[in-house]
Amino acid sequence: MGETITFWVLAVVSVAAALGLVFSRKAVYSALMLGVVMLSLAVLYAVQDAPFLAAVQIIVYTGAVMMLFLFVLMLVGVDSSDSLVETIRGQRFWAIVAGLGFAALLALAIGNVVFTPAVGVGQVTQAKGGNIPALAEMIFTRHVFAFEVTSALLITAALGAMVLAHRERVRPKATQRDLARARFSGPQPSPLPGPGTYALHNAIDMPALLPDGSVSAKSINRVLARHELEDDFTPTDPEKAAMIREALAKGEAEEREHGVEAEQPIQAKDAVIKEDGQ
Amino acid sequence: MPWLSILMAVPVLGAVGVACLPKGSHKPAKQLALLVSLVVLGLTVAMAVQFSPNGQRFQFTETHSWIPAFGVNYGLGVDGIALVLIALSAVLVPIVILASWHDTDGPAPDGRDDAPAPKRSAKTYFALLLVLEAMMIGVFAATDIFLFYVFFEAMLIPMYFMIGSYGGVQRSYAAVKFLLYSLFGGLLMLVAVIALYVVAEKNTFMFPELIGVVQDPTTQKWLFAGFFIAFAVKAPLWPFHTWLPDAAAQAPAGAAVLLVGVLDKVGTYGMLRFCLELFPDASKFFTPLVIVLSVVGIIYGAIVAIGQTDMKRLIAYTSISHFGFIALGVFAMTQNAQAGATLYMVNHGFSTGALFLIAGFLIHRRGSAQIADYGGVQKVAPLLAGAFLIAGLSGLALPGLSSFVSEFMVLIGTYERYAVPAIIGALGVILAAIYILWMYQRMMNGPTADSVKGFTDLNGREKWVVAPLIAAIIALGFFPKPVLDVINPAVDKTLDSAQVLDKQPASTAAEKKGAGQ
Amino acid sequence: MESPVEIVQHTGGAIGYSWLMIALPLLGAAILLLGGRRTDRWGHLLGVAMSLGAFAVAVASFVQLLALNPGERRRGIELFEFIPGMADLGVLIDPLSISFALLITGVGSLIHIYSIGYMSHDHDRRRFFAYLNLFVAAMLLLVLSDNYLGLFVGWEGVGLASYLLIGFWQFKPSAATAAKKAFVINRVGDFGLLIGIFTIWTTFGSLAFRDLGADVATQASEGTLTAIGLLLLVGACGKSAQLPLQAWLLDAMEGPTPVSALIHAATMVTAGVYLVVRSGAFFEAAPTAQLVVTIVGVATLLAGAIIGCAKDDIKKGLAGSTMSQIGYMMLGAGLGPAGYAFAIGHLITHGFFKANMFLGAGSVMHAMNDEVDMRRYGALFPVMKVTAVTFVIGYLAIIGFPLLSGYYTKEGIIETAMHHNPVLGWLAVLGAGLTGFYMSRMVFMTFFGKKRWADDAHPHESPAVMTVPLIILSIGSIGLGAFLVLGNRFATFLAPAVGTPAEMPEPHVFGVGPAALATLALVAAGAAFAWMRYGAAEVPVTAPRGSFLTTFARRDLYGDALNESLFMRPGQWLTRLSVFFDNRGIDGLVNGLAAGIGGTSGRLRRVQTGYVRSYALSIFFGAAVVVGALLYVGNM
Amino acid sequence: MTTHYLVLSALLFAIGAVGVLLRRNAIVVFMCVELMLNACNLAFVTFARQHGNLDGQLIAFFVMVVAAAEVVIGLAIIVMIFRTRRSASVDDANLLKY
Repeated sequence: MGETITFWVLAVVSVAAALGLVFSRKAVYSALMLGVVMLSLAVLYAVQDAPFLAAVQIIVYTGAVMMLFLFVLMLVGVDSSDSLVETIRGQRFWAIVAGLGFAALLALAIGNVVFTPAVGVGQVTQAKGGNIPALAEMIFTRHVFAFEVTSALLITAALGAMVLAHRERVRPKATQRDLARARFSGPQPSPLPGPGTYALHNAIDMPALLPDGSVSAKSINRVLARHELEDDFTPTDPEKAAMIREALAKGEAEEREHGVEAEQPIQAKDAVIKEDGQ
Repeated sequence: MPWLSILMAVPVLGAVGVACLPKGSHKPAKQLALLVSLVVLGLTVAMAVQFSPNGQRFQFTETHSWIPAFGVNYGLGVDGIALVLIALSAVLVPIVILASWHDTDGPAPDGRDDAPAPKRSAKTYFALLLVLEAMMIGVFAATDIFLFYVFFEAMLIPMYFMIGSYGGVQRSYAAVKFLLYSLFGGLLMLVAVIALYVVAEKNTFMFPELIGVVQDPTTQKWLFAGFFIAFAVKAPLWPFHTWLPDAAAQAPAGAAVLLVGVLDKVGTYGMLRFCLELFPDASKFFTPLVIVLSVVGIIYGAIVAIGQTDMKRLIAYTSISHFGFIALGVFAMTQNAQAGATLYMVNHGFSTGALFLIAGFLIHRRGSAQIADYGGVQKVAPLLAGAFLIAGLSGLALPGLSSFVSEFMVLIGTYERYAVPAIIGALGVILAAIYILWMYQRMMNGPTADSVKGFTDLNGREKWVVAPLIAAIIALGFFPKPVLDVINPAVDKTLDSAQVLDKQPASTAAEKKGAGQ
Repeated sequence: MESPVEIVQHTGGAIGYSWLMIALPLLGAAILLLGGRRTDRWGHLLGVAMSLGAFAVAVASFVQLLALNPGERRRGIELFEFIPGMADLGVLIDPLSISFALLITGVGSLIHIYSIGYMSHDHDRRRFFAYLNLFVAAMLLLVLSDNYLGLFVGWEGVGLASYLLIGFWQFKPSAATAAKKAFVINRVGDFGLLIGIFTIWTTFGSLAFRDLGADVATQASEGTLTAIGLLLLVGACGKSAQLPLQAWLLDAMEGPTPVSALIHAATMVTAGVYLVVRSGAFFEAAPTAQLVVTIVGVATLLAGAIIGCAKDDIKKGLAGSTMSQIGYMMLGAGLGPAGYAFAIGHLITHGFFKANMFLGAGSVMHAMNDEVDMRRYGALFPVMKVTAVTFVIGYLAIIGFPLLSGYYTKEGIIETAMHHNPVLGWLAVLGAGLTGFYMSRMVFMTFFGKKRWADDAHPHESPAVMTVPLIILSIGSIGLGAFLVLGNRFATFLAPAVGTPAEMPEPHVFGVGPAALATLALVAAGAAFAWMRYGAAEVPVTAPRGSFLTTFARRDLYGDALNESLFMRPGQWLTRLSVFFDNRGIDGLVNGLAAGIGGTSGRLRRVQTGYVRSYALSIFFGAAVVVGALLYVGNM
Repeated sequence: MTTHYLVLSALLFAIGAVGVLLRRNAIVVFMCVELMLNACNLAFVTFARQHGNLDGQLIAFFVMVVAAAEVVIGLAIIVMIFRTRRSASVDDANLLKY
């Protein structure tokens, strides 16, 4: 009896999460929704006496693969929300029609098959002394080649990812002399002010002051600043809040003026490459 | 002595020789091409002399297995009909080479031989011409149906390039149209050839063995349709004819002569040889349809010819009308009609060839093919006008010139079996008089147009082109007996294997006269 | 009722070489044409020599033929096999063909001599003589051939020669159109003859005259024989400018006058009559066909006479009269064996006096520097004595003045016609009256009355080379008729070739029958009326506006207008329609097909939107279809 | 009970598919693909239980392995495209078209 309850609860949760995954505006929310689905599935595996799979699901799939997603999200810009307005004519309508049609078809197919009561894997696992030994015995006897191939696959995947993400060094590694020369030819010879140098505060969200007293837009993390302003976590002292707002405005002005690359904090190395590149 | 293989090898070697001449040697290329074609002519004459008309059907036969798996062999052999057509092409090619001496040159001052560097390479043009000659001989000499089909398709390529790169203003449109039309027909024929091979189950493509093998009438009809449509497109019967005027008008005069003079004859030759003999019952079944198509072709071609303003298009339409006669003769299935049709193929080659070449000379002098641009040429170039008149008169089948004999035999042969088509066909004789004489009057008579004042009469080279053709037209007109003696036995055998019972359905007097013979 | 005798194979003697008659002029034509400018100096002499040579061979053959007794006077000479198994060309010498040959070569040679003078100033005279020789050769082939195919070759050869000669002055557009018109209308006639030959071949299996003797009636049905007769008549009408196909004769006057004299008076136009007489066996076996021939003859006779009355151009007037005289011959030929002798007799006498008048007209034009309008002539008798006298002799002969040649032959035809079918007879008599009127009108306007010359005209007598042939021809037109008709000499001579009628009335020197007297009266009345209108009275220089009948005649009985509206205009319309249909219809279809394929592939191309998601959508639809299919197959 | 599981798996699969079709952000599309894979795994496990044969679970295991490899490569591609184009939208990469 417990199984039906868990099933219905988890079914509703996972479907809701799936819908949330598809229709949420922010990518991060979708990622989390997916995590929820995976976890509910893991539980369902466990319920269907596949404990090993449930564990693998949680550890490998949710743990590793989901986190990979979050990493890339962070790389790509976690705030890149995209509007739900559909650009391709007729895509939305037909997608939904196809989806419903497909689901209906599958349901129909499943519907008209009369299932005998499940045999359950209990009897097989007992013979081998538990689910994992049974699985292990199967993997390493009948499917050993498949297993070896998957290992090769994983290695190649890892290698592939590295090759893809690798950027060939087009110019020689910048030597110390180059860095020194670049710094003094660049707009900002002195090192950027640390968060606290002329900082009035050591908080992460407080902007540092430039020698001429103006606020340094580059010293704060724009994403955090924006969150604070939107969710009203700004410091009670109006003067400090004004400084954050000023830094944020200055950053966006610069961004508009210089185009996108102003967004990231400039590393010296890039400056060298940019100059030589000109 | 493998005559036929030699006859095909010499032009191919000649073509290679011409092509390999050093760059820019236009004159030697032409001279070599002319020499090669004359050698081929000599060989053909030597072969023809040894041909015994009443000997066994296929002579000078050679059979070497080519693709044993399918039973395809390199089978060559020549009977009366094929010999005559090979002779026609062997005679026409040197004349065409001589005539298109300056076709590939730039707008050379007319008549003079030392023309400036040609616009397009003369070497390739004359090499293509020789390759075309080899294929023409091949297609008539092939007794293996597969080999015939190979040559049937291969012939298109040199002609495509000759029209495509040496033609008039819309040459590419005309060349592509010509190629697509013929390929469409050719593919249908390929299906029929394969089907025939399968149905016959004799694991051979040799034509003599496949005669009358296909018994079941429905397959016969389908195979006949496959072959017939290809040949109807090739020798333009009425609905499939629109490619010919474009191709002939845009092609250079020499290529147009070969296109109309020999290439199209493959269509009617194919009907006579393959359609009739391989599928006798289907041929009899389709005869009324073909007769209607050819009679429509005769009248339609003539009427549209009257309405033309472009000289070469007019001549092209006249040959559509003449092909109507040939097809009528082939499918009337009487001795006179078929012998007349075969003779017509030869005569048409000479008369329309002469018309095209002389039109080519006129266009070379004036630069335009429009009839309206000429007027009163007779005063300025009497010899040219005289030759044009004789060629035109042989076009309208004036007795004493060659086409009359064949047209008379075709019509009298058709009349023996089908009276009404013969009468309607004979109407074509009147229309022919109208379109030829009207063209002649607008171009040659009347006051000399100023654009025509600068015309020079036929120069030496051109005389050598026109003289043999006119001589052939007059000789065949007065004394066609030698050619007919070669054709008659071959036609006789064709009709036997086409199971035509009453070859000569004349009344009692014929027997009496026949007995007296 | 004696039928033509059997043709006997002949070798040796002059007849053996009779094929030379055809070969000599042909050779002459070939030399002159191929020779080109080099033969200009002596070209015309060669032409005349060849024509005279043919005449000599004709006379020799004639003499040898006379030496044979009448029974074997049909000699066939085998030449060569033209189309194996169908027809071999050969020459047939029999009284009919030899009389034609004599007429052609005789009158032909005289006209050759005449042309030397007439064409002296024309710089390509050589080409003219080449064409004349070609014509004589073709005409001889027509009359001497022993089978229908040879006859047909000659038939069209003559058509070609007339095309070349009418359009001799090619730079004149009117001459070129007239030549084309003549050839095309002849071709329509040849079409009929061609179908006739096919029918003969299909029903009798042979084209040689030898096999188509009198027993033809037994071998074929009445219907086919009538059909053959009518088809041959169509051919004859085309060539002899009889009624349905007569439009070309008047335009043919564009050619030089010797051409009109030789071709459109003496020889070519009579080819139709020869054909009808030669295929007498068919016509005798098909009475309806014979009736049609006579009707056509009489109709043309009257039409020609009416046209003759209204024409001011002397050559066109003579052409009208030629048409009407051939109508007489056709009438005679249509009366069966009884009329053959008179028809061919009239043909020969007509050949002489019509050629005489044409050449006379030629010498008048020559003198009046090529003026053809008779209203510009007048009172030429004193100035051109020889031409005038010969012309008057010809005039008297043609109107049937007693004792002259025209009287006997035309009288014979009218007599037999009256005897055979009175209606036709009296129409013929009316025709004779009209002939009397218009010929007198022509003579009075030209030679008598007041001078109406153009100011720069100063006529003079033509040189001897032109007047000598005139004199010879006029002598012929005096005595020839009597010589042929009296004592049935010509009828008996022709008998072996064309058979003899049941009973042959003995012609008398001066006909006193009712028809003869009536004709004489009508002729006299016509002449008097003409004297009253044109002789005595003042002839206005410009043609007055005539009554309805005169304009009707001036427009050649609207023959041309009829042809124009019935054939020319619909023909042009049909041509334009079919050219349009060909360019738009069939070509349109083909190009449309190509454009269609191009269009669809253009649209299909648009499916590749570039968006990954639309591809994903199509994949998803594909998956859905597969699942559906599995489901369907699963529980089918 | 088996039909319930299968219907759930079908539903999840369909939602995943619709997600792939509708979303423009490459990473979200990628997540939807992962969701579809998981739906399949659920079906496999259900069949394993239904037929009492461990193969279902084994297949699910292999699917996870492959999914992992796929995610690695997919994300590497997305990063690479992002680096050159500064946008992770699926619709921007539409140069390969008519």
